[in-house]
Amino acid sequence: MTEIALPRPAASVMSDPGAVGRFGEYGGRYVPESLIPACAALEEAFRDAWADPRFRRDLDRLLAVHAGRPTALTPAWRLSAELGVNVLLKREDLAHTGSHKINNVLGQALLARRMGKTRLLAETGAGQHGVATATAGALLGLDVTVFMGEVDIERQALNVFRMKMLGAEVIPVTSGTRTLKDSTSEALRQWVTCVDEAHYCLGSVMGPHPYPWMVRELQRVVGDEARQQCAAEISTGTPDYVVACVGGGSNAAGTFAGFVDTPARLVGVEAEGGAAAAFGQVGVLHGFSSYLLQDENGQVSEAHSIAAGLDYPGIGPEHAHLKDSGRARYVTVRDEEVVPAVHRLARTEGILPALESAHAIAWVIRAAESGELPPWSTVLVTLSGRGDKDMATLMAAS
Amino acid sequence: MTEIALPRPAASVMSDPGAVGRFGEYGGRYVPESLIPACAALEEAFRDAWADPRFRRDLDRLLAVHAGRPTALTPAWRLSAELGVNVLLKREDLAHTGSHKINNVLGQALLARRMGKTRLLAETGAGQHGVATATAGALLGLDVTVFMGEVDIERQALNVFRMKMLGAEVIPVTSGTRTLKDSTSEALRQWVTCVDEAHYCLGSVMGPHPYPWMVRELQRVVGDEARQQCAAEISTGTPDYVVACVGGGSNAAGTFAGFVDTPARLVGVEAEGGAAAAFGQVGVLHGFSSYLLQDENGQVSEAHSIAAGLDYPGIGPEHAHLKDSGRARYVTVRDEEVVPAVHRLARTEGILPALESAHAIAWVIRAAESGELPPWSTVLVTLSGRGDKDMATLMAAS
Amino acid sequence: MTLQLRRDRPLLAPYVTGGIRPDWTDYLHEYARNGADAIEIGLPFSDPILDGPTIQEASDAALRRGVTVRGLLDEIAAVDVGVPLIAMTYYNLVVHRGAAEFCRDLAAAGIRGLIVPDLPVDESDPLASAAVAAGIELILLAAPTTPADRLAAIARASRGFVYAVSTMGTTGSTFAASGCRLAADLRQLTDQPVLLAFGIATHLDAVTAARSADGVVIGAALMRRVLDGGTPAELGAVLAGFRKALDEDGPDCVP
Amino acid sequence: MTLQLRRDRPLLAPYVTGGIRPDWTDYLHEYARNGADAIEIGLPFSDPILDGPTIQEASDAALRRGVTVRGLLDEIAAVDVGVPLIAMTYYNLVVHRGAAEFCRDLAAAGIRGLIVPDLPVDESDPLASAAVAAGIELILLAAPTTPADRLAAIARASRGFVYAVSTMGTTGSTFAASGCRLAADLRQLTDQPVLLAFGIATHLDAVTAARSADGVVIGAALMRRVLDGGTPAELGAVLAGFRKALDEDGPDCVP
Ligand SMILES: Cc1ncc(COP(=O)(O)O)c(C=O)c1O
Ligand SMILES: Cc1ncc(COP(=O)(O)O)c(C=O)c1O
Repeated sequence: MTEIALPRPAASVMSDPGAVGRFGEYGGRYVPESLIPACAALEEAFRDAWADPRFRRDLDRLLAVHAGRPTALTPAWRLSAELGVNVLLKREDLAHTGSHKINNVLGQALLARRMGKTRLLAETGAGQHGVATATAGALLGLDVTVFMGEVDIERQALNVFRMKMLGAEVIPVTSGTRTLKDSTSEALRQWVTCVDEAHYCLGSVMGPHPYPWMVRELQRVVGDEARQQCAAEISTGTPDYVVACVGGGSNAAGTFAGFVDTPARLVGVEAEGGAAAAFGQVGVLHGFSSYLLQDENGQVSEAHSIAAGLDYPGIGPEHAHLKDSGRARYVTVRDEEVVPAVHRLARTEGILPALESAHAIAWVIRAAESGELPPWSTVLVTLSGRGDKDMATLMAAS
Repeated sequence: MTEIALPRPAASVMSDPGAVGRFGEYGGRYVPESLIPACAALEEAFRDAWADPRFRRDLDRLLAVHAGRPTALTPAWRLSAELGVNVLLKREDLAHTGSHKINNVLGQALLARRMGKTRLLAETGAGQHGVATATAGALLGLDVTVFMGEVDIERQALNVFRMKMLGAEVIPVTSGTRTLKDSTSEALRQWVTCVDEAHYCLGSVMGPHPYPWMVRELQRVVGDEARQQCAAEISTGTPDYVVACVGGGSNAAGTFAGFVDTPARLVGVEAEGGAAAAFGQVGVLHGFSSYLLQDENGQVSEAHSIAAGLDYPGIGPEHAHLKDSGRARYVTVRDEEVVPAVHRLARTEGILPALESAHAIAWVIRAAESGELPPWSTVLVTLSGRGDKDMATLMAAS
Repeated sequence: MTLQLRRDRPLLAPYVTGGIRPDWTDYLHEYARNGADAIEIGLPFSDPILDGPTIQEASDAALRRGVTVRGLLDEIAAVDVGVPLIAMTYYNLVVHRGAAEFCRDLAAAGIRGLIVPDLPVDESDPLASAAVAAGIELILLAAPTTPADRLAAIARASRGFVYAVSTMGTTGSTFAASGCRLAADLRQLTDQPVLLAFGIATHLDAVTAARSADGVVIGAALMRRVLDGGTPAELGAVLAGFRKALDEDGPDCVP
Repeated sequence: MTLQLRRDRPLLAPYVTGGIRPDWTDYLHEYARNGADAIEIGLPFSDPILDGPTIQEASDAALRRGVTVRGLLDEIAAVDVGVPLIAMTYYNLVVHRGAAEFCRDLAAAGIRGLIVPDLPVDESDPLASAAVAAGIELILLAAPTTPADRLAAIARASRGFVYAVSTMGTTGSTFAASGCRLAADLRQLTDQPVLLAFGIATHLDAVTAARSADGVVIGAALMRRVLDGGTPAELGAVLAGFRKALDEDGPDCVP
């Protein structure tokens, strides 16, 4: 308890970052001049669409009839009993394609069509965002090209096959570390060559303005739904803690957005090997400024996590601001805590969480067991995805 | 069109099969005397629970907060445009654990607890029902033992691992063909030895009375939801056709139950290599009488399908009755039609169906393209599960 | 030619899986010669849900040899071993042929009784009528968990004898004393013989069982030996041992 | 010591990745000796998002050799090649060091200009001020898709020259005639030199570009040769060829 500062007033946080795309000092639009008009056009199109009730209605309908929203809010009965805190799970693992990534992607694909684009580009690490983009492309009749590091292609052969089944082209990225960071760079490079017909469908709350804001807005459905569901489920109306894992930070941003104006304490959980908020320094990568893992010379460090989706050296700029402002707190979890957390949730609730999501569970377990969470406080955890994709990793780890 | 008889009055079909558990001449309770008291106790317990609003409320809540019900009804826009018929998909692929199997299993697990049982036994082929049972066991604190043929254990290593992660014990079955048929026999044999503490959680609308009826009732949530959703989605209120794949027949039975008293034409789609309704003769296996694939000497034939979940030589007794009464029609689809159907749905709707479910899609494609389905008729298809489990099979097939 | 079992000694009914070896009918002769009062012949079925590993293995082996009910009945018709023969099989084989035809076929082959382990008394009417018409006896099974009212119904409806399953398990399970109570209960309900079956593997098991029942069926214990290569003569010798043990009696049934 | 480029001939600005080989500064000498009017030195960054495969490969190779900005600047400070040196790098290296310190370091090493491809004009104020304070020029980039108002702003804000990206692509893309229009437009907006860059690989490309612009930057085409083992002397000869082609002029810009 003692460590946790009381939440500050929320007026200035999680609002519209304006034309400059700033969250406090973070964010911005650090891309080559060639991409500036495309980013500006995207911002304009998104502002226009987001204010258009018809666009919102179309998206809401897609999310409902195709992606299966609203997703359930599950009281984790047995885990709660074991831990002595009330754990509620927001079940993004039940969304179509198996994670929250679909929320963002359906919104961007619909926007791309509205802008007259015929193609989607996407970067992917574990393949979840790639699969989601391929899905949205198939559904809305857009060609999809996914950039994926050669190393990840090997590790995630099944997701590569899923993307191909969905009609997407998967381009191996052979530069740098041949993982997510490099596939993001490559997607940006390729976007330059086809800005007229292609929309770059970025997978998290990162990249140049308007992406961090747009993706947060597209993911806020997670938090908005959860808030409503909590109001029905919890006597006090809102949870005491709201916890989500943070890779780029989209599931956390979407969740936090629903609770930022409540007294709930917001906790973002990073993988220790990719903990930009915890261990990073201010830097600029992939179009935005934020906390970034880098070496003493300013070269970007490779992230390392058992969860491919957390294997990114940066963090969305709004999270950097939430951290500085004290409105959210960022903690880290080690790989060794994650696998037991998967097992624990599987055995208590019959739910196999994604390794990414298991980071959030692992922190809740640790904080409950150490007494950091007050007895019978209410903890909302966003379960960002399902663990099916991680079975091979877990088999190797066991 | 010409082939399809007009639906008969539905009064006698899909009702309570009474104490004898008969659907027309099919069904019954053909089990060793040792199991009769357990079956009778189960029937009594289910009748009691099913009439108890508190049980229904508990189950409804579990289905909602844990399994993610209601599942979406998705208009398949692009496939519909291509085929010239209105295809609506009931999305059981979005249910927790990835198929409709969870509906049945949560009901039986809740019932088992009500009966004071501490263990669940289950048979499984592809592993879907085993995973669902392991899930329900974890959630409700029941030990789970899953019987699985040695051949299937090899083919479905990932699902075996999922079950173990969920805390279930998986027992290899080495007798007979070492597949689903034999694991069902073995589960029945083992149930004899532990009827007092164990509930046998059967996975489809088969087995001795009350299973075919009970499982249909537990799966009717699929049809009931779909009916309500269709009423909102379709101008005429009900679809012209209701289509589902048939292994044992639980997703089809649950779906049909919602529409049996409407003018909708009901179509069950079997795998050609496991088509008991199409090619079977009347027989008795695993406790019930129905259509059954058998050789000229009355030995049960091995079923063969690319979809492990349709690899069963029998069909639920109620389906045999629905066929005889003309209320439903049963058609077959070949493996060679199934893989293209998966690809087609993936590319048009961004949905990777389970190979089982793809049988229903394949028939709709064939019937639409042959002109058998009238232009712009409305076709509800139950998508019983997601295709993630089948990626290895599809990779091998491509 | 009804199934009339002698009542002057503990009954001994050994089992053999039909067609397990080309010379399988020799087991019938040896059983008869060494003290069997009736012989149970398994007509192999692909999915024997009340059989344990041994008899499953025997059934599979016979089916792999290509045996059929028709062929087995022809072989049976050609032998006369001097003790009543009883068929044991699963209900699908009956349904497949048709109950009336099936029973007529058995009768024509000289078989006097029929045991169908997956046909409980509630479902037995059609086959019982066919059996009566064909002049064979439909023998019903009772189990340790069978409640009193059902037990009475089974005792009433069973013909030839009552087949008491000693244990909650499959053929080849360990013999359980629960069977002794079941047999004793059944004998209160019927004048027909009550034979205890399942798991009778040792002389002690047999003698124990025979103190409560009118006799025993020995199945898996014999078939294990057959599968291990035991010749008809060797199995005859084994049966003679059981005969002797039963006739000389032994220690009490230890509950 | 500002960045004052000569205006009496088509400008030729070759590029080299700093630290690509231990003897990399020899390329500077050879470039200068063979007709370079300025030299662009890449300070390698781990994630060069506007570079194509060749310069990515060069950056990776240099980083694998362990080069650092600090070390490279020390090497640069130790040479005097007689033509202006311009650093090209990505913004994170600036932020990491701090814009003021970074610019002072460059100036101290004798570098006169700085190009930061991921820093658009809208975000450039902090670095521009630091550059002014340190006495170096911040050169801005323009692209074929840059709208007129932005083009004017870039032309106004860029110092030393304007860097016109010829094509919608990365370094090493194929040269596109769109660049000629861009250069022409820019020359309407500024008196400063306009250099066309990206994809200039052949003499024809260079001459075509130089008809619309004040000169060219040649990067990937040279670095490909360096990566293939080209010695400083060999690269000097290549540059001399470009110098000659530019000075003698050639065919028209074919749109
Ligand atoms: C299941 C899941 N959770 C979380 C993440 C991390 O992304 P973010 O931090 O943007 O939510 C990923 C990324 O692939 C993911 O697949
Ligand atoms: C996805 C899916 N669909 C269908 C089936 C067939 O079962 P049923 O006919 O009982 O619905 C299975 C069985 O495993 C399955 O996994």
